[in-house]
Amino acid sequence: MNKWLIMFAGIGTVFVALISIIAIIQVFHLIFGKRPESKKQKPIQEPKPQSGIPQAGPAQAVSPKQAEQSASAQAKSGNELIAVIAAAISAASGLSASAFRIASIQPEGAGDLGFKTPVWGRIERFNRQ
Amino acid sequence: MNKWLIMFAGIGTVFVALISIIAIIQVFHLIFGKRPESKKQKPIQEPKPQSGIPQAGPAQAVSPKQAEQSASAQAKSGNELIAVIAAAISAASGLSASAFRIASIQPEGAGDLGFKTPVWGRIERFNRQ
Amino acid sequence: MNKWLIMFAGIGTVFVALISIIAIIQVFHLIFGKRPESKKQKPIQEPKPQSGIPQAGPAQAVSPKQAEQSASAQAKSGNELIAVIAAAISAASGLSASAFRIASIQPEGAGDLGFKTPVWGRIERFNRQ
Amino acid sequence: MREFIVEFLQSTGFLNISIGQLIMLVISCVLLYLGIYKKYEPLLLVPIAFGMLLANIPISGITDGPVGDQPGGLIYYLYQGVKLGIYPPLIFLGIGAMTDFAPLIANPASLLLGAAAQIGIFVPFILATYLGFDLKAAASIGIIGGADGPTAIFLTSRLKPELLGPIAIAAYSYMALVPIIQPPIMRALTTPKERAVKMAQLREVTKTERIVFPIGVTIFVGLLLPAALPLVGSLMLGNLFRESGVTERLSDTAQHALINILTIFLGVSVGSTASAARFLNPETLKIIALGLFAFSTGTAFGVFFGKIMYLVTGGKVNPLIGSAGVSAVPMAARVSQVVGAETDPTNFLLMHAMGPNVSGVIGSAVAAGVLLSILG
Amino acid sequence: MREFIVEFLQSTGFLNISIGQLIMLVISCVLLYLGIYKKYEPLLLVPIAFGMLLANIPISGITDGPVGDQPGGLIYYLYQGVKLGIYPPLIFLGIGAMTDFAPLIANPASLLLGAAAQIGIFVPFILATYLGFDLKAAASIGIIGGADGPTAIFLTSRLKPELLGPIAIAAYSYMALVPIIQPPIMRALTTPKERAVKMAQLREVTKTERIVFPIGVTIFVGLLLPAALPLVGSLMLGNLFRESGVTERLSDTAQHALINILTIFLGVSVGSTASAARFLNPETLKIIALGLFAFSTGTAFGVFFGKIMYLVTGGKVNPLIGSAGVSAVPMAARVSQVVGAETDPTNFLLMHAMGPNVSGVIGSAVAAGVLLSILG
Amino acid sequence: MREFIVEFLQSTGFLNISIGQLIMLVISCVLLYLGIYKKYEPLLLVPIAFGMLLANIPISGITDGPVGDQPGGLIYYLYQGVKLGIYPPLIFLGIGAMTDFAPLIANPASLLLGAAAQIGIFVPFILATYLGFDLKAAASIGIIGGADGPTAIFLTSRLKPELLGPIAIAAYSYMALVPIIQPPIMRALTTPKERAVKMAQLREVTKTERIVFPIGVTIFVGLLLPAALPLVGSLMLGNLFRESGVTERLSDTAQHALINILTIFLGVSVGSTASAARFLNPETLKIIALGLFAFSTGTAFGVFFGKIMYLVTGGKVNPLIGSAGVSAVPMAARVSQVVGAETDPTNFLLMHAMGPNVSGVIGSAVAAGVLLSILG
Ligand code: NA
Ligand code: NA
Ligand code: NA
Repeated sequence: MNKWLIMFAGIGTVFVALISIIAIIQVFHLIFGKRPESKKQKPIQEPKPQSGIPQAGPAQAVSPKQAEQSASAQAKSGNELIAVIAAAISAASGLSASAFRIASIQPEGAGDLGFKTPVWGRIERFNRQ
Repeated sequence: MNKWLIMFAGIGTVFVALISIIAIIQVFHLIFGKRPESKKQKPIQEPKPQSGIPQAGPAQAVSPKQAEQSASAQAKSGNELIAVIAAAISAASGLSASAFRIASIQPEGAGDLGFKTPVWGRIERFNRQ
Repeated sequence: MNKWLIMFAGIGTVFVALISIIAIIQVFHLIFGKRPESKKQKPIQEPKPQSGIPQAGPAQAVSPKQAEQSASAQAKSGNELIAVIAAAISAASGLSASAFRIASIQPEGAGDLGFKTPVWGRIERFNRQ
Repeated sequence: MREFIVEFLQSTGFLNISIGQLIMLVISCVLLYLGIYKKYEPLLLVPIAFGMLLANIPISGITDGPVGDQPGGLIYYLYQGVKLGIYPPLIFLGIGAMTDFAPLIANPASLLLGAAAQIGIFVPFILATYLGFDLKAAASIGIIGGADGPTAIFLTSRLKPELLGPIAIAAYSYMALVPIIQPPIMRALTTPKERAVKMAQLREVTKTERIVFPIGVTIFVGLLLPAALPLVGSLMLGNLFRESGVTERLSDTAQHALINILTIFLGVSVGSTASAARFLNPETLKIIALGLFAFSTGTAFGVFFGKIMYLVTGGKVNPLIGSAGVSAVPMAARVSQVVGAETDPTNFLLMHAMGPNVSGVIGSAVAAGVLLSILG
Repeated sequence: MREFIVEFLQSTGFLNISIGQLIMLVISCVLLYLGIYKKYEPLLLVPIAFGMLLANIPISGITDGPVGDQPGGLIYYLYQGVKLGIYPPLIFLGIGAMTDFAPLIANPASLLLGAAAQIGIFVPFILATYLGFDLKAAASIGIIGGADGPTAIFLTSRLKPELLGPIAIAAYSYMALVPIIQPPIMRALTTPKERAVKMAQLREVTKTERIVFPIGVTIFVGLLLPAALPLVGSLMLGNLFRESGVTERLSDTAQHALINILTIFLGVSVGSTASAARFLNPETLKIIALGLFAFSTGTAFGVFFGKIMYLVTGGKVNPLIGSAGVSAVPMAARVSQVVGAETDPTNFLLMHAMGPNVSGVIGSAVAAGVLLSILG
Repeated sequence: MREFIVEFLQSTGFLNISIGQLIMLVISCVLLYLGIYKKYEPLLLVPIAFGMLLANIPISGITDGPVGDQPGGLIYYLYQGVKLGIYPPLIFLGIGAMTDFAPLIANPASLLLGAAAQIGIFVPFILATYLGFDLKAAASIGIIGGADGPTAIFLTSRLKPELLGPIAIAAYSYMALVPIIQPPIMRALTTPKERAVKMAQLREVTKTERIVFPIGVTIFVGLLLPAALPLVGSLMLGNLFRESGVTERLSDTAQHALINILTIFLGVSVGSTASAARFLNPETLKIIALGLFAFSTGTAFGVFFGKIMYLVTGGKVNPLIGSAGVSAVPMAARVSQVVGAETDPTNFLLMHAMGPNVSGVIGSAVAAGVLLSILG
C-alpha cells in the first residue's frame, strides 16, 4: 500500500476510533451517569458493609426487609442467566426458546431465605483471615 | 466400560478413598494427637522465639542447657540422615549397610557447641532486614 | 582434559577472578569512594525529597535556583545521550561523527523551565496513589 | 481512496461479525454484570466473561495458533497452561495454602458426607449419557456437581476441551447460586427436630496432626488413585506450606501472587473457548440444566447421608451439615449455618459444616481421578 | 600447561571482544547512569541497559538458541515472551489496573487531543521512508511518537524485531525527556492569553460509568480494528479489575507481581537485542533523530488541536493540555500543569491534562493496530 | 464386577509399588521431618522432599513427558525450567536483590578467603574421579562444596542431570548442618590467640560504590569467564535493583513473588528426579560422603587462608572468618561469630565474616563457570 495512504488511513482510523469512544462515553453517560442519589450510590456502597461480615462468625442480624431484597435480587438473576442463555441459543439455532426451557432455577422458598451474605469469590472464600 | 459400572466404580472409589482417610486421621490422632502438654506445645512454640534472633547482631545469650539440647538434636539428626539413607540403599541394593558406612558426620566436639540459632532457609538468610 | 589440569585451572581461575575483583573494588574506591561531603551525599539524598511530590497535586513551590540546576542537568544529559551514541557509532562505523550530527536535543528555552519534578518510571507514573 | 475505505470496512469486525458472536458479546456482558453487580464468584467470572468477549470479536486472531513464522495470538499462549493441565493443580496449590483442614481432622466422619455429596457427580453423568452426550462429555458435565472450579476445568480440559466454556461457566455460576439452590432441598429433606440438633464442640487438633495430614493423604490417595495425584498432591503441598510453619514465604506467594496470576490466565483462556459456534447450541442448555441437577443431587445426597449419621449417632449429627459436602467452599458451609439458624438462632453449625465442605474438595478430586483413569 | 593458558585466554572474552562490543558496554553504562542518576524511566532503562550489557559480552551464549541437545541461553528463553507478543499485552494489563480513566470519561473531548497527538506517529513514518527505511521499519520508528513503551515494543517485535533495541531505548529516553522536549514547543505555539485559560471543574463520574467504559471500549475498538485487540483488550481488562471493586486481588497482582516480573523479563530481553552489529550503525542515529522529531511533532499537533478547541469552545479549553495527548503518562500531563503555572501560578491544569494523557495511550494502541493490520 | 475390582486394584499404586519406591517414600518423609522439625533449609527441603514423594508414587505419570496428543504430567512441565537452566539464574536474581555486598566492598581482601574455600570444590572432584565417577559427575559432586544450592543445581542440570536429586539434597542438607560440620575443624586449625583477634571496624561504603560494584563485577567476570555470566550476571542485576534506589518495585518482586514461585517449581522438580532407580544405589552414598568431605575441605582451606592472612597482616585478621568463605550464607558467617565468641564473648566477627561469606557465592559461581566451560 502506498505510504501516504497508510498515513491517512492511520490518522483517519485513530480519529474515527477516538471520536467513536467519545460517542460511547456520551451514550453511557446518558444511561449510567449521575441520576437521583438512590441509584448512583448503590454500586459504590454495596460492597463496603458486606466485606465486614465475619467469615467464620455466627449468623448476622439481618433486617427481614434487606434480606428479602437481596434474596429476590439473586433469585432474579438466577432466572436471568437461564433466560438470557436460552434466548441466545434459540436465536442462534433458529429453534424456539420453549423447546429447551427448563424448570426455573428459582425455587419457591428462596424468597424468604434471609441471605445478606454476598457471594464471595471461590478463592477468597478459602482465606480464613 | 459400561456407564453403570463407571458410576458404581466412581462412587465406590470416592467412598473407599475418603473412608480410608478417616482411618488415616484416626491412626495419626493416636500417634500424634494431644498428649501431656510438654510434647504438644513444642513444635508450635519453637519457631517463635527463634525468629526474634537478630540476623546481624551479636551472639545471643544462650543458657548452656538449651544450647546443648539443641546442638545434640541437630547432631542426632545428622546421623539420622546418613543412617536412613544408608539403610535404604542397602535394603534396595541387597548389600549390607556396613559396606558403605561412612565416618559419622557428627564430630566429637559438637555437643558443646552452644548453638541455639535455628537453621534458616537459605533464601531467608540473605534478607538483611 | 586431564583432571589435575582441570583442578588447577579451576582453582587458578577462581583466584584470578576474585583477586581481579579486589582490584576492581580498589579502583572503584579511588574513583567513587568517600570524598568531601557534598559529592557523596548527592545520589543518596536526591530521591528522597522528590518522592514526596504529590502526583496529582498543584505545582510545587520550587526555588528558581534549584529549578535551573535540575533543568540544566537534564538538558546536559539529553545532550550526553546523543553525543555518546553518535561518538560510538562513528567510532564503530568509521565515519566521522559530524556526518550524522543532529540538531541538539536541548532547546534554548529549557534552561528556565523550572522543573524539579523527577522523571518517574513510566509504570510508577500510572499509579495514582 | 474509496476502494481503500471499502477494503478497510471489510477488514473491521463490524462487517464480519456473525449473529452468534453478537449474541456471545451480549452473554459476556450479562456474565460481567452477574460477576460485578451480583458478585457471582467475580474472581473467576470476570476473567472468564472477558475472555469470552475477546474471543468473540471476529478476525482479531487473539486465540489463533502460530502459522509458519507468524506468532499466535495472546490467548493461544495463555491457553497452553489449561491444555497441558498446568494451571488447575497450581491453583490448587494456592487453595491448599488457604485451606484449614482442622475441622475435618477434628471430625473425620465429615468425610462420609463429603463422599456422599459426590454422588451428585455420577448420577448426572448417567443422565447426560441418556441425553445424547458421549462418555467423556458426560463425565465432564457430571464433574460440575463436584462444585469445584479447578477440578472441573482440569478434568474437562483432558476429556472434552470443547465443552470447557459452558462447563466452567455453569460450575462457577452454580457455586455462586448455592445459597438459592440448596436451602429448599435442605428444608424438604429434614425435619425441624433434625435441623435443631446442636453438635458437640470440635476437639483440638495438634500441630503435628495438621502437618502429617497432607503428607498421609497425598501418599494414600496417590497410591489408591494415581490419576488424582496432580490435584490432590498440589492441594496437599500447598497445605503443607501453610501448616509446616517454616515455609511461610512459599505459602504466602502460593496464596497471592501465584494463584492470582494463574487465575487471570485460566479465566481468560477458559472463557475464550466459548466461541459462538461451540457455545450457542442446544448442548449448552442441556449442560446448564444438568449442572443444576448435579448441584441439587449432590446437596440431596449430602443431606441424606447426614440423616443416616443422625440416626446412627443417636441424634448427635445435624443433617444440615451434609449439604456442605458438595464443596463450593465456604459458601455451602455458610448455607448450613444459615439454614440451621432459621430453626434455632443460637445454633452455630459453621465450623461443623467446614469439615464436610473441605472433604468435598478432596472427594471431587478423587472423583475426577477415577473418571480420568477410566476415560482419559 | 602453557598451552592450556593460551587456550584459556582464547576462551575468555578479553581476546574475543570486538571494538563494537566494547563501545556497547560503554553505552550500557551510560544508559545505566542515565537511568539511575538522572532517573530516566529507571524501571525500564535499568533492565534494558543491563540486558544490553549482558548481550555484548562475547561468547557467553546467553542469547543463543538451543543447538541439538544443548539448551539455549537464559535470555533466549526470556526473549520468547517478546517474540511471541506475550509480555506487552500483559504489561498493559497491569497498566490498565493502574490507570484512572475518570478524567477522560468526565471530559470526552480529550480524546480529540489524544488522537491529534498521534499524528506524531505518522509524519515521522513518512519521513523515515525518505531516509531509506522500508515500510515496516518506518512504522516501527513512527510508533516511538506514540510515547508508549509496551506499544512500541509490541509493534516493533512484530514488524521489525531487529530494530527493537534502538527503538525501545529511544522511546523510553524521550519519555523521560518530555519535560525538556515539550515546553519550548508549547510556548512557541500558544499565546499567553491561551495559556492563562482556567478550565471548568470536571464533572463527577459514577462507578457504573467507570465499569462500563473498559467494556464498551474493548468491544468497539476490537470491532473497528481487530489487530488492536491484544493491547486494548488487556489494558481494559486490567482497568476493569481495578474499577469493578470485586476483583481487588487480581488488580493488585496485575499491578505488582505480574507487571514487575514481566518488566524485568521484557527489559532484559529487549536490551539484549542491541548487539553491536545491530546497534552501531548509522540507522540508529537516524532512529534517535526521528524519535525526537516524532515526540516534537506529536506535541505540536496536540497543542495545535488544543488551539482549535480553544477557538471552537470560545476559550474554554486551555491548549496546553493538548501536548499531554502524546501519552508519556503522567509526565506529559505534569508538563502541561507546569507550563500553565508559569503564566498563572493558580492555574491547575493537571487533572484536565490527564484526559488527553490517557487518551494518548488508547490512541497509540489504535495506531499500532492500524500499522499492524496493514503491514503485519 | 469382580473382574473389574481385580482390574481396579491392578491400576492402583498399591500393587505396582516397588520396594525401592516404598523406601523413597520413607526417605521423603524423613527429609520432610528434617526440614520441618529440624529446620534444615526448609524453604527448599520441603518442596524437594515433596517432589521426591510425588515422583515415587507409581504409575501417576506426573513426571512423564507428552506422548502424541496426550499432554505430559505437571512436574514434567515444571522441570523444563531446570532442564533449560532458567530457574537457577532467576533465583540468583532474587538472591542478588537480598544480598548486601557492602561488607565485601569495605574489606575486599575477603575475596581471597572466598576463593580459598572453593578449593573444597576441586579436591573432592579429584577424589570423586578415583571413586569411579566420570568427569562430569565428579564436577557435579565437587560443586556441593560450593555450598550454594542454585549454583549446584545449575551446574548439575547441565553436566549430569541424573544426579540432581542426591546432589541437591546433599548440598542443602550440609548447608543446614554447617553449624555442626564447621566448628571442630575451625577449632582444630586455629590457636586460641588467633581466635581472639578483634578486627578493625569496617569502613563506610558509598552509595556509588554499591552501585558500580555489580556492574563492574558483571563485566569483568563475564569477560574472564563467559560461561559464568548467567549466574553472576543475574546475581548482580538483582543487586543493582537493590542498590540503585530507583527500582525498588523490581527489587521487591525479585525478592518475593518471583523467587518464591521459582523456589517451589525448582524444589519440586529437582526432588522429582530422585526416583528409586536413580537414588537407591551406592553412588548416592558416595555422593553424600563426598559432599561432607567437600564442606570440610572448603572450611579447612578457608581457615587455612585466614591463618595466612593473620600472618601477613601481623595479626589483624581473625582466621575464623575464613570458614565463612564456603558460602552457606549467612549460616557460615554466624558460625564464625559463635566460635569467635567462645574464646572472647565480646568479639563480634559477624560483619567481618559476611565479606568472605558473600565472596563464596561469587567464587562458586565462577568455579561452576570454569567446570561448565571445560566439561559442558
Ligand atoms: Na466437591
Ligand atoms: Na500515545
Ligand atoms: Na561457595
